[in-house]
Amino acid sequence: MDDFKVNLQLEKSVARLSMSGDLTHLAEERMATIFEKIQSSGARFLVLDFRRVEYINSAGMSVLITLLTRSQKAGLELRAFGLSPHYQKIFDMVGLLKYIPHFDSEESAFKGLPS
Amino acid sequence: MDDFKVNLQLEKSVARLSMSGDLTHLAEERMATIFEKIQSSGARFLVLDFRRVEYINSAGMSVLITLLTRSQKAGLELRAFGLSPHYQKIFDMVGLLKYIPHFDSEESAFKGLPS
Amino acid sequence: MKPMATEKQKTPDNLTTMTIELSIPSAYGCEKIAMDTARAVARWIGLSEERTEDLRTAVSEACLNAIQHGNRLNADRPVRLVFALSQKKLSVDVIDSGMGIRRRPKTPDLEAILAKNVPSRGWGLYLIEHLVDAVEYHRSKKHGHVTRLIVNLA
Amino acid sequence: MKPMATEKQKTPDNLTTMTIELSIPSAYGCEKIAMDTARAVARWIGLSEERTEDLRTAVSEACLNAIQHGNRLNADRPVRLVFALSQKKLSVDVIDSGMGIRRRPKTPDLEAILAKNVPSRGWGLYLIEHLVDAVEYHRSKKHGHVTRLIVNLA
Ligand SMILES: Nc1ncnc2c1ncn2[C@@H]1O[C@H](COP(=O)(O)OP(=O)(O)O)[C@@H](O)[C@H]1O
Ligand SMILES: Nc1ncnc2c1ncn2[C@@H]1O[C@H](COP(=O)(O)OP(=O)(O)O)[C@@H](O)[C@H]1O
Repeated sequence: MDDFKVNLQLEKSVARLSMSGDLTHLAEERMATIFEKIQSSGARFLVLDFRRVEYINSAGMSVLITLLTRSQKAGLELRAFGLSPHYQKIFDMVGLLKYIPHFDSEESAFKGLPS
Repeated sequence: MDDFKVNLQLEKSVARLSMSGDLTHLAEERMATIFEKIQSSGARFLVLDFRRVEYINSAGMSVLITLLTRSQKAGLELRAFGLSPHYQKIFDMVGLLKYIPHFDSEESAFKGLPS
Repeated sequence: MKPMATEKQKTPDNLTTMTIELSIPSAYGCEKIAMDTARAVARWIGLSEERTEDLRTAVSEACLNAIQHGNRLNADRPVRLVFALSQKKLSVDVIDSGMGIRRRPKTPDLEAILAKNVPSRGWGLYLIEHLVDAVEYHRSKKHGHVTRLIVNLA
Repeated sequence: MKPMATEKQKTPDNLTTMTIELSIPSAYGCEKIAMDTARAVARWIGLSEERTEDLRTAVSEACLNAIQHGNRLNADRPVRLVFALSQKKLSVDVIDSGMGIRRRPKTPDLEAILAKNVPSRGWGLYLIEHLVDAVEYHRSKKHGHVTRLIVNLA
């Protein structure tokens, strides 16, 4: 098992969440806690770095959808980069890409955001 | 199954043998044929490129040892690069590294050879 | 090397098949062992990288359902997988000792989840059914519940 | 996640074990499926990359011997692998239905091969025995010939 880990960086109104390991039901608590931190920081943008996430299962997708629901309520705009082509396809199938646009690179994901 | 493939480049007295796929008993014939080509070219050095070989089993090692025996008889000097740390360790255990020194890079493998 | 040349068994339609079997404990995380075995089988028969990834995810989700809903994380009940390869298709049976799917839940709908703030779940069957060519559900006294994933070849 | 918390079985020394089983056809190439399953098991229990690679090669060579010498490439005889995990060790049984090793060949010697121009072979057992912590050979009427690879943990 590759334990799920998160690293949060806050700068101006941009939160950058780098994840690593397996995104499964085991990520739920960690993601809830980190979301509270993001929210109380007053961030307006949340950029998800998936480069070091190799496995996402349906329970992990639900964790992300919960994050999305909360982000929408909080008026946070989501972006992502670093998903493998396979998970990009799955996110597209499920409809997630509409709400969490995926960028081809780290650079393009942060383009236009306050820095 | 990843079919075994070889690519031979001859320049001056240096033969460069790039292999890819699985190095198993299935490589035997191909390696015998290619050795004849190398020998009749009059090459004096044979550099083995292992970068695209991901699997070598004991039968594949025997194929290499046969290549080594023939090379010694023909007065060919062998060099290698691109082996994974695991196969470097195995080649070392078996004693092959003494006869086929392994270099850290393509560049260093060709250093000092006629070019 | 042609896999066809080996383990022979007559099938109803007179095709040669060969099988690979795997058994894993009913514990979260073990589905990854099944995924890696599935990848090895898929590569061995020369499936494309994209279809290999699709199969891996379908296998993972079928195993997770077998572990959670079928065997209820019961340590004494392994999940069994049978990979059967014929010239026409690869089928993967994921077998648990539960009662099978009793009520088929509705297809999940992201818009609804977001709008109504209901919990997100039920993506497992959705993924399974969208990532392979066909899915069958069987139940037998002897074998328990079988989720059969089918990938058509050539 | 601790794998210990799942499939429970009393062992003679009262340890908790869990098992993963795999069965592959006796065909060259199928050992790669066993290698990938072995890697998944090794990663799951947190073995280092180096020891994982060592185990993979030992599993590959044990399977090749079982396929070639044990089952003589006979399509109707699968090679079975049992990965058994306790707190102290991971053991991998590679089981064929042959008669086992009758005459243990001498350890191969590269210098001698090169000097005398004899054919190079016999590296399989050499690798197996140098890459894991212990190797046992068993034979039983019921199960056939077992090559047991043992990796000590902690
Ligand atoms: N192998 C199985 N055995 C019993 N019930 C199952 C099995 N697979 C799926 N189900 C049922 O179908 C439902 C939907 O499964 P799924 O789409 O994977 O979503 P989730 O697991 O999140 O509920 C499950 O909640 C369960 O009731
Ligand atoms: N599973 C097995 N069943 C029967 N004989 C075996 C088995 N494994 C090894 N042997 C015997 O031991 C010998 C040495 O095996 P190995 O070191 O792998 O080299 P090779 O396979 O190249 O002969 C084989 O030639 C065979 O006679």
